[in-house]
Amino acid sequence: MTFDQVHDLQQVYRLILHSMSRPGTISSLTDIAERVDMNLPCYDATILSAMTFFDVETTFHILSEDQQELIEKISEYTSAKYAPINEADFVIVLREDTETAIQSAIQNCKNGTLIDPQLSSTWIIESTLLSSEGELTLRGPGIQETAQLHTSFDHSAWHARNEKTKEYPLGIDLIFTDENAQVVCIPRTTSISVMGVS
Amino acid sequence: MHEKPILQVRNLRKQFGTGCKDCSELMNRNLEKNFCKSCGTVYACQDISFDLYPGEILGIVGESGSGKSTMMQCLYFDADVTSGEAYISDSILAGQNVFGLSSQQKRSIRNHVYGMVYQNPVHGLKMNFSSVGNIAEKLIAAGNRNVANMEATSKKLLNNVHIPLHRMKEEPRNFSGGMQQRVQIAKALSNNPPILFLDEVTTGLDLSVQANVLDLIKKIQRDLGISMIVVSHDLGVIRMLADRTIVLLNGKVIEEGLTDQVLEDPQHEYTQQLVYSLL
Amino acid sequence: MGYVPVKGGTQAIDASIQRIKFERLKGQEIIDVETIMSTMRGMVDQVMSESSLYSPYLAALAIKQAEGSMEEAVFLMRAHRSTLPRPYYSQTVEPEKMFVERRISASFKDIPGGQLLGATYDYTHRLLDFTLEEENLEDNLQWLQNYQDQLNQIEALDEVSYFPKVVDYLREEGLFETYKADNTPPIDVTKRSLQFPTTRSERLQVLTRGQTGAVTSLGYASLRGYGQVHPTVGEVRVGFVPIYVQHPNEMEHSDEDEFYIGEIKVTEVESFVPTNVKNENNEYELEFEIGYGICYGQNETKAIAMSILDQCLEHPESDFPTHDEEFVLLHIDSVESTGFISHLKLPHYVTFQSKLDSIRQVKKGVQTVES
Amino acid sequence: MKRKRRTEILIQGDVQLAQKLAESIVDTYECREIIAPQYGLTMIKMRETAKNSLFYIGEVLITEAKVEINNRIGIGIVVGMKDKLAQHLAIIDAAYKAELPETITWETYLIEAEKQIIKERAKKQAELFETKVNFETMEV
Amino acid sequence: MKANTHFAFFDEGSKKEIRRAIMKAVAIPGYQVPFASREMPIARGWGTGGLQLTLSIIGKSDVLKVIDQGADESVNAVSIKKLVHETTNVELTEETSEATIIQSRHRIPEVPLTKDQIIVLQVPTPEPLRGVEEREFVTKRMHSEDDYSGVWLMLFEQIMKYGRTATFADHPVYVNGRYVMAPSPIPRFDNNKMHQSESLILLGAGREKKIYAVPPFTNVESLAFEDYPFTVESFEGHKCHLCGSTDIFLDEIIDQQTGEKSHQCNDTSFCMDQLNRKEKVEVQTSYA
Amino acid sequence: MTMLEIKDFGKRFTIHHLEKTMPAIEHINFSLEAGEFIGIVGKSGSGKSTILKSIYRSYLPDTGNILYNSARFGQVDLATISERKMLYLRQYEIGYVSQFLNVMPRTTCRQLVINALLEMGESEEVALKESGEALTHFEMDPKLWDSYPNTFSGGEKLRLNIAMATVKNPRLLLLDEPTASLDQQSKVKVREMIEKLKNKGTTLVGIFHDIEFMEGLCDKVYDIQSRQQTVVKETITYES
Repeated sequence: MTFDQVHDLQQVYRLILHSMSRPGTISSLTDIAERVDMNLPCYDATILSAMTFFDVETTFHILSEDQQELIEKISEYTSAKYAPINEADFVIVLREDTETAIQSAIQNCKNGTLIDPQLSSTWIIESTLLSSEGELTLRGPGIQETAQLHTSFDHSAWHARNEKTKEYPLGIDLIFTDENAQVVCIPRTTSISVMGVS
Repeated sequence: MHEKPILQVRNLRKQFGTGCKDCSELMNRNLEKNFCKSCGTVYACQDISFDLYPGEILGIVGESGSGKSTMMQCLYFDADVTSGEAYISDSILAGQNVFGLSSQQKRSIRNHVYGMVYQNPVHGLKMNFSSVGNIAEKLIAAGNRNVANMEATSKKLLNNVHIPLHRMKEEPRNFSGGMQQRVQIAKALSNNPPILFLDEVTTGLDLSVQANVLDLIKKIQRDLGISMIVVSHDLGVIRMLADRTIVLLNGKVIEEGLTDQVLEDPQHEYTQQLVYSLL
Repeated sequence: MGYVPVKGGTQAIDASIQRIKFERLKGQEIIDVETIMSTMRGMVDQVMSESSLYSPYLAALAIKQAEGSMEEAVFLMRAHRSTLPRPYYSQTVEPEKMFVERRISASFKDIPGGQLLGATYDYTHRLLDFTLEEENLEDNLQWLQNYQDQLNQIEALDEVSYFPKVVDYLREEGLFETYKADNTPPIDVTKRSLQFPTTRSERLQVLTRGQTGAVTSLGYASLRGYGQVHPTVGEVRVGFVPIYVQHPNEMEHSDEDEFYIGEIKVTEVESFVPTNVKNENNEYELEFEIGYGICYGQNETKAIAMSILDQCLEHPESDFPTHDEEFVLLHIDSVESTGFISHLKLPHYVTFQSKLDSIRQVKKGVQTVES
Repeated sequence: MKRKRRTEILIQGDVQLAQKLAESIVDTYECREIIAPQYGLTMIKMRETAKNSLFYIGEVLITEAKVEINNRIGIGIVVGMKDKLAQHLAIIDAAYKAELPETITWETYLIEAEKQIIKERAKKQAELFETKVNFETMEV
Repeated sequence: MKANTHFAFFDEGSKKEIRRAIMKAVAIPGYQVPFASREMPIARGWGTGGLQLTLSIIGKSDVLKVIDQGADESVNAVSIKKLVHETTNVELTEETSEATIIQSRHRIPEVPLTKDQIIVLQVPTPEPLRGVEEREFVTKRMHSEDDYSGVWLMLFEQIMKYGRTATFADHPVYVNGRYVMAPSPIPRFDNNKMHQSESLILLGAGREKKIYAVPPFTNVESLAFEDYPFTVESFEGHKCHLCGSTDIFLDEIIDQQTGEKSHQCNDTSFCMDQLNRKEKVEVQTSYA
Repeated sequence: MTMLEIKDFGKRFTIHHLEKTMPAIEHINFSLEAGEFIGIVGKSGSGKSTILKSIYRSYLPDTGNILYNSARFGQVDLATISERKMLYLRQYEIGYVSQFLNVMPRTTCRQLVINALLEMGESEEVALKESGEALTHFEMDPKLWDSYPNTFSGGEKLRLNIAMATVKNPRLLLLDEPTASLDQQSKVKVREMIEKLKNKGTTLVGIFHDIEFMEGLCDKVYDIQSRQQTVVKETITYES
């Protein structure tokens, strides 16, 4: 059975929506990912997320250099346009990206305005295996009391993210993807404390 | 005595227009009063700096067009500054140029730190809400959520400004100018703001009402220790209220000193003119 | 057994749909879509303009289906529009390229190129023509033949001439500001909801797709003094403009490689309004500004009213509601206004129950106080 | 002949011409239908003459078709619901893209048709000029 | 002319745009995200906002319930259901617990919603500050500055005038302590159902072109003063004359013949459920 | 302890519209110890008042130093001290009394004295009590306590002025021709009041147009004409 642009992407959307509504809740895209045969230098969950949200009206940025081919492929599949970090609607972070690159990109990306907080960037971030047992404690809308999470984002990246979301409603929304086609979301409303770091 | 100003203003500039080669440099601006004849840019405030100390009343005098009202609008965030800084001594805001804050943070300062009494009560009051509602609005903005408490505060304040309580549910649009101004003062004071701005508050009021309002302001300063900036073109008002006074001309500070010194021993030519023409 | 849901709503809807069909069919007359297209030019043009979809055939079909209700016909067209892909954007249409069928100016007696009356109702006397009761195709054909014979006498010109704009002459005189071509890509209000303050492109798009009656009323209000614009019509022209489209993926773009795809009929208006403007020396001068109006088909009243509103909205500093872009732009769309007015027909008994409760509680409170 | 001029002639002139040209191609070459005639919209961008800026007046219904000949894709687009014409235009466009020899011979037909179109338009304009108001003072 | 055969009416581009707007709405609870509302085959004001949300999120395996004023058989609910069904062929239900997507106008069902459900509310007037300020440009700025004293003041003035707040349906709520939101004209009775709800709540206003959301487990407080707490519609002393339920939202019914007033569940599927359950119990007890 | 020391003080006035700069006074030197009373004498127009107003900073001092020994700040130069410190000193340490009463309109006599106390941070209760005492002390008719002072006679205004200045218990009190427009009987009362202040240990600088008045009050006299400071001996009398 081949990948279905209408129905498969609808399912991906609903799963990401479920996770965005419940920060820390991991959703699995495995069934759909099996049908993806695009052979791109990124996780299936990453390209699925991109295909779910990107179209001709959106712009994206890929952090890593030397990813011309991936950029072209994504543009071709989705009609989205590549843009510099400070203009992009979506930012893609691949596994190889460094902490410093992530940190500076977070500082420079679109953060919305108080009048239009929705004009901020959404991040699709590749992580090591996501797990609900982890060093992060999440609180906020969508979470009954607290939730635990593990991602490969390190302290400095979380710090940069927390700085970026300091003046609510400004802030960025994150979608983490992993090798096993799992996704988890951290919207700007989620307060994050890293265990061992106050 | 090491006293810390509650509000520090540094190099506040406000211009209307983009400027041109004849007027861009602060030092050698070729202006007619505050107006560039070449490009039409108006330099309403040109590098105004001053400190406001806790509990004091700082007078700002100058004729119309001197930039005093524009400066007030900038301080209260009704208008954006072209450049400049202002610092409020407050544990949260310490070290931050408040002109550079977001509109959300500025709103919070207006709600919690500032009070404003405009020359025209239309700007400070919702004319078709009740007087008590007007005062409550400011209290609500400052976070009060208790009706009885707000009603009591409003009554006390209205009483202080001599508005008969049986009229408290009336809308200010039915009131005389002096009453409206007193409701506005009551409103501005309701959340005990550490800093209160008063812009030509007695202009256009009857003499007896003027005296009333001035007395009220002085009493508030004494009782609550609120710091105030009083803008007026009326030297009499400034003499009654202000401890220290700044004289503005064409958007620039030309003189400052203790109020009685400015009035009795004015240094600047313009201030002398102003004082000598005092009735 | 148990209780089962009633199907009252479903059944009633089915019956109602039958009933509406019955209303259309019961007179036992059929009007062809082609007949509407040929004989109801005004309605067709108005439906196309308000629905913002140029297709005389679909407009005629919509009119037929809607039994002549403009509101319904426009609605059908708009909804249909949502189902169609939009693969192309046209190249910029320059109105100077119009093949003019009618062109008049109220500002000058004799304009270069001349006043061309074309086809207009303006000089017909609005007397009901009872001969139309007896109209028959045979007579009509005869009339057409005679008319054609008459036209055949006319000597053709060497080539097609295009009309200069009246305003161009005045621009040369410095009475109007000459604007450099502004090629800022327009915003499409169907792709992005209006955000205030709006751009000029958004305003013009909303005005041109506005409901004819609403646009006319508000323009009229400005004339009567609820606005500060009372213009002189510089030029009204009606005619066809050609549409070109660029190839979607050819690498090299040349004007010569564009697709010509056909032409559409529009009414275009430029209104002249004297305004106080500041010149370079910072002094006030009186200058003319132009209000711009345009719409699909021939609908001169709407286009003129639009030109008034365009000029009003260029001067938001005035206090009149006709100068308030939110007031004007958010209230002239046919589908939005008719939809929201008609939604009042929906049941509101939950909200009404809530109101009832609130008012009872207040009354109870008053009684307690009184007793 | 470049596309702009030829599409003007084929759409403004007699539709028979497009049909004739297209049929001559279909008979000799394999024409693969990429997109069967379908309806869509073209958003019309206009320049207004008050401030000389751009805006969208609205959409126009079009019929679109795509045809492939010798690996070259031709597009036919025409205002209105004209399935046949769109298809013919696509074939002709593909023929030009594939540089088929027939296209050279078409030149004369097209130029002839163009003359006819101009003549008809000029005549139509002359007819319209009957409604022109004459303000010249007459000498008697 | 060919009819539209695309799944869920919309082209994929339209769905994507709405889906992106929903994501932002979830990330900024209570904030009205503007979107390019499409013209639908039903009229503006008749649920085009809700319909666009439903069509953008719905998939083949969804089970849809549509209610209007609490009733599945309300004509507008039927009409919307029909439209969605014709373009998606999804399963329809009247049983609240079976539905995965519930589109509703003016009510939140009486049965608590679960984490696997999404409720889509149709909103006629999404701007809670409209009564305070008519200009959209200004209300947007007020939201941006957290400037809500105006809407509180309206409540205060009501207390001054009537001795209590006198709001009807659509009583404004504070979402996540930041945005004041119009909960759509649900009765005050339903406001509390939004607070810490298990299901995702989406709200769509087609004519006003806004989408907003309340994620699950989010604080939703009805605006009220400490000493004048929020109150819901009172049905004290009344019960459903059919199923006997209390503590639910009731419709007032006037008997045509006698002119007598009685009460009945507004949520029709809830009422039926109660009746069936009661019958089952009766059957069981009669057998026992 | 030296309370006040004036060193080579001078003051000029520039009148811009006349394009003139006029020296009012130059090379003034005197000093006084805590608890002393110095009288300044000189012809009218000789600049006596300029000195006092400069000490109080109603005039901006020009040249020289005005060294004052502040309880709060130690020794300060009033010629250059910051405005805020000067305000503090006016509030708590230095009083100034002239024949003119410059007060908030429509405020009662008693309230004015209360306000002076409240400004120093006294509680309302204390202020009420002390204001009564002060008014009694300076023999203000209780009938006048609750009326507006704009109708008061010169003597009454002066007594109110002194009451307002002295309730603050100033360390240094400047008396700028307080008796200028008073009748003999009132003058006597003022003299008694000054004696009372002196007895309380207040340091005083005074200008009086009639020298007689100062007799027996001043510890020192500074003569502007001669730029001489003299210690007053009880036997010495001055010409007018």
